[in-house]
Amino acid sequence: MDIVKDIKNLLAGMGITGKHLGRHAITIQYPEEKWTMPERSRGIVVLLSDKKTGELNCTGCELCMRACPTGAIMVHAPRDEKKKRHLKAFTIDFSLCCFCGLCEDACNFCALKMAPMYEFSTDDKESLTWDMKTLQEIGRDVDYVDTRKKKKPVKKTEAAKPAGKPADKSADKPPDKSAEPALPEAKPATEDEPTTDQPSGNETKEGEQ
Amino acid sequence: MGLIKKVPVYAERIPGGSLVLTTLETVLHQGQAKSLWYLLFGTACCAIELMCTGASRYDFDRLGMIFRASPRQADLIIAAGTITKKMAPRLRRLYDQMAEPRYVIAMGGCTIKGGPFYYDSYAVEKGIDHIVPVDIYIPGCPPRPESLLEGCIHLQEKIKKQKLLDWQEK
Amino acid sequence: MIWPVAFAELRPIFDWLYDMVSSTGLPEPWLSVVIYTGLGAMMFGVLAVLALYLVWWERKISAHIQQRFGPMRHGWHGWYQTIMDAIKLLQKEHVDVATRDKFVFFWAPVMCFVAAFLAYVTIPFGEGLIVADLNIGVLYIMAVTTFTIISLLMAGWGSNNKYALLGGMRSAAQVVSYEVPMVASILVVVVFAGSLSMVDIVRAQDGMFYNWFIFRLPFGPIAFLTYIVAATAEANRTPFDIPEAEQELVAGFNIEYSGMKFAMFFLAEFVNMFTVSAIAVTLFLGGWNGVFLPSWFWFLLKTFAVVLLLMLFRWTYPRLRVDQLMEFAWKFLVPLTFANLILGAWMKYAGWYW
Amino acid sequence: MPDLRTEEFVVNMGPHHPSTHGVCRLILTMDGEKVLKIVPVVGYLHRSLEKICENRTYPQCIPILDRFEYVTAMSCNYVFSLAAERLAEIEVPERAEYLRVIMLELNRIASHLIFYGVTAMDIGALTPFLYGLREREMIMDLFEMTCGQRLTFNYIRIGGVAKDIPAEFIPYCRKTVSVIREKLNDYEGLLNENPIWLVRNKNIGVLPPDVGIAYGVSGPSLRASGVDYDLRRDDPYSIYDRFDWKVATRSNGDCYDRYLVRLDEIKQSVRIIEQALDGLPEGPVKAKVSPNFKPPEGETYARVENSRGELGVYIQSDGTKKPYRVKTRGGSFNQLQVLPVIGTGGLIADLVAIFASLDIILPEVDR
Amino acid sequence: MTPDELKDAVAGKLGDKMSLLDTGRMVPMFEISAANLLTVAESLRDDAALKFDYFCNLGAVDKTERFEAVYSVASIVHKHRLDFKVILDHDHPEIDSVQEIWPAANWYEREMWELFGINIRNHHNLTRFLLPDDWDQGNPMRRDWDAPDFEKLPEL
Repeated sequence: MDIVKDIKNLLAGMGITGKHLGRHAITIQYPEEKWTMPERSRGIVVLLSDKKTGELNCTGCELCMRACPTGAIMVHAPRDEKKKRHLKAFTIDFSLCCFCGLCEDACNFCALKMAPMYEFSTDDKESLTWDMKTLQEIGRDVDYVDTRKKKKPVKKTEAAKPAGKPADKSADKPPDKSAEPALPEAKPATEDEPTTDQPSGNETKEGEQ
Repeated sequence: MGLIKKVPVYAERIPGGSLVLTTLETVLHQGQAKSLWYLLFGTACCAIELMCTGASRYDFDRLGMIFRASPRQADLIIAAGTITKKMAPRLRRLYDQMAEPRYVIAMGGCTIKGGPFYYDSYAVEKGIDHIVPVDIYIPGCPPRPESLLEGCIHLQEKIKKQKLLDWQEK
Repeated sequence: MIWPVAFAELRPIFDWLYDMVSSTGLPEPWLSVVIYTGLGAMMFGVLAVLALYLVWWERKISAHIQQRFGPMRHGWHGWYQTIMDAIKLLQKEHVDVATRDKFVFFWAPVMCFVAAFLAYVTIPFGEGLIVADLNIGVLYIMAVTTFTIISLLMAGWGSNNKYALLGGMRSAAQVVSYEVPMVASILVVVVFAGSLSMVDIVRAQDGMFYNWFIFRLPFGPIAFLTYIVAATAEANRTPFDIPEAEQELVAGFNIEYSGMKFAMFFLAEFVNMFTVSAIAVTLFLGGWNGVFLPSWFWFLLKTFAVVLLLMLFRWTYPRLRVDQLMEFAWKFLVPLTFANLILGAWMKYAGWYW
Repeated sequence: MPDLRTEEFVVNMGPHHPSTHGVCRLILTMDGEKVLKIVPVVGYLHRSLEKICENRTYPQCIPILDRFEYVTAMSCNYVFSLAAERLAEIEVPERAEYLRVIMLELNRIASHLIFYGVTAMDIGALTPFLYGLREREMIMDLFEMTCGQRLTFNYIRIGGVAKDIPAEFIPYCRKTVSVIREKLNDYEGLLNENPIWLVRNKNIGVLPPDVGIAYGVSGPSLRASGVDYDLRRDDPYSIYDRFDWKVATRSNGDCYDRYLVRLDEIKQSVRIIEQALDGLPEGPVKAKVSPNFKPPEGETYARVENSRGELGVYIQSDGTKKPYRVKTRGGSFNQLQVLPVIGTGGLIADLVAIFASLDIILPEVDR
Repeated sequence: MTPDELKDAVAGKLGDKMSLLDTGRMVPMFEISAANLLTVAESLRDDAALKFDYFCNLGAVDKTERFEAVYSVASIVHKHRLDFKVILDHDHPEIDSVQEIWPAANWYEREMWELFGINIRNHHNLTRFLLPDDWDQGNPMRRDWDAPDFEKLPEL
């Protein structure tokens, strides 16, 4: 009986949609609750400052500018008589940037980082070119690990790190649940709906063992 | 539209008219801002993020935004993706087909200035502001869904701040 | 002044209103005109608000099927979202296409809107809550709902757009085809009730729920199912929404309409959905019959249940192709409903029914 | 009535149309609802990626080529890296190969989920679209925690991958694949046996195997016609030979089979990912590659199987740090070519179904 | 067939018309003259042992003094692949269409015609393909092409 089978299948489809009708939504209600971006998220490029002195880490080596595939980064760092570079200007045009992260990889001096920020819509096209000062201001509270070899003893960077905020990129350490940015905790997860669950700290530890 | 453009002119003449005008202004602009129906206009990568924003996790419908396939019924073009020189006249045409009041969001680097295709490309339009007036620029390549939502909320705030008298100049 | 309506439950309010109006000292014919106009306006207002809330409801239901929230930010769970939509649509520019047919283009949405509301004259919302208990109620409804096709066809033709034309033609073909099984399945009910009047049909289902026509085995359920299928097609909803099939015809017949004219089509679609559900309730599900609660509450409850069913259809099923749609109507539904009708009539004659 | 003829008319479907998946324009000559002739007009998304790559260094080409096929950008990353590695004869570390396979297969699932949703939407069902994207979000989470972006990854680099996976990747990945495996029941329950879905897809747009081969159709679209050809097995790359999986094929070559093949592929990908997660070795994730990567002179054409078929990159190197010529080839390019052959004669609704089932996306065509 | 076997098989069968190049990696790369293209292509497709029935890719390369058209073909049955290239004159580039042999080549040839200005003989549909309809700035994929709004990435 074809028709009986057809009706059965039609009802089965309705059953699936009807079943979902009773479930809790998985929506994150954006302005009120926000998705915690993973630490590696490539939001915008910021300039990092030294944690002690507050000065920019950038030495003006122009490596990021050479690495940029879109020509978004402009570094102006003329050399003086002693062949030493002085950083005069550093601008990033976010309308050209393709958020590939090559500049971050190219930088040897911990001078720039892609920070997990995304809310920067504007109604003025020109204001998307950010100069050194803006980039530095935004980069001030961005956490990072100092991997520069020379000058800085390792102890200092350890101490400079705020407690409970492992800004560890190596990912070998078990993630601290309180400050693990990769764990999206925006939604209260319900038990019956697996999609809504995000990995919790316990599971992470289980998986590692 | 024609009538509404004249309302402020007449309202100013009657006593207490400005009060009526402000109330009217608020109501009308609230209506515009809270029901932005967007045109399904996705060309490239950003279109996938536009789809994701409409999907369950981010849900455009929360902001009162639903998609319309016909430009006549849409209030907003989200130009999602690269606009090439071949596509540019079509974008203009779609914009012209839309009914006033209409808004444009430039989503992603490609629409703002050409993005990754600014240099060395012979086919990409370097910014859609040469073609249509843009209200909000959202950088990103592609922007995250939250960026897009933030841009839309930004646009809503912008609409609410409009004045009825501005319409006459448009 | 002769009341055309037996508004039993609202009688005190109407009496008070009547006193108010008559105290102004209007002469009799004008008094009637004012009262009728007022009634019409009231009906219109109620239905417009109802349609707006159906839109909101559909958005919420679809959202929850898809595990999202739907309108959330404007009021509690977005309760005034559709009102904002209406305000926006009111101020949208009316784009008049240069190549349109002026007359047809202008009147199509108006006609669609009016046709959608006309059916409510004979729908009993509750015990005595009916505008006019016509003795040809069913016939009237069948005649009036068919106006919608003409308006869609007008919209398709008047827009002078190929997609719109295809949409208009599709809708004409579709509605004409599905009218036949729809009428045939309704006729079963008419045969059993022995009357065309909507009130009489509801009265014939008095008592407990097993008296409803849907439970007249075996033809009751079949008639109900065929009616629901045909009604979904009549209301242009998925899986039969080919006139505005978004993926094929962009927006179908309403592609060139903007602003309030589009809103008229949009609201008419939802009013139509409510109409077909209300008819289904009246004919098959016992109308206002129910226990304990007021009659209009039962009626609305049942109607919203049917509306929910239609919404579930829409958000579950894919769309049929236009020729498959016709085949389904003519090769399957029409023979089935006619066989059902003959069976029903014969059983009624023989008295062999439960 | 042989004399009764209606006038033919021309409809422009696109470049902006809900069901052309982007910006394809089809000029349709129609007789009523029937499509008599299809002329695809492409180029609305021609962004001259190849020209841009000529003036970029090899590492810089990868983010540019991310935009070539953004739905499965991982395989774009991969195919370019593969070609460059073959040019310079670089050995990739073991762990990197495993990570690449995991990422490629996750991306294949993500792409097929988009296919599932978009096809259903083109046929008229909206809910499957959202269900498909819902599970895709979990995969996007995985990508974001690993490489930082949701769509344009720049993760697979020449000589390995950019970064090692974070610690929470493996448990979340296991959960994702198990959720997808479970949700496949929902997907199948919604559409597979649905009579409306069957009449809309069965025996529609039948692609005979010889036509498919002649027109260069590849991937799931070709396998649905019964041609057992999968580059993962037949032109081996990476480490697919270490896993136990099957090439999904069907025999009818209609829209329905093309749909089923893709659902089968999701199941196979889930199997591959689970095995790869089990066997993931420790070690470095990137071979030593100089920042000024300069392959020796030479040329190669590398091709991989992505979710739409054969994704190929031809690189000609002249020994400098910039490729002399990059030519890309996407599966959709050939699938759009075959659309007029199998789409003519059907109704416009069939055309939409065929277009969707071939899984054409336009950046692959226009580049 | 492994690449080495394939090399020998092709050289044995079509050695007089094809010459092996050493630039190809992983798969053998042959060079043929423009005059031999059609006969070689036909025998590549029809030979039972080779059976290159599947057309993968066709790309042109502008070497400033000459053009190269690089064909990649594969066999579904034997699961092997082969690349060959045709050298063309830079001033009057012209090549035979292979779309009778491999229909898939149709659009690749159109693209080559449009972007490089290589004329395709016996191609039935040489019309605007990827570029805008009103394009009048020549063949943009040539190395020496330039236009007023064409900006190169600043060289550092």
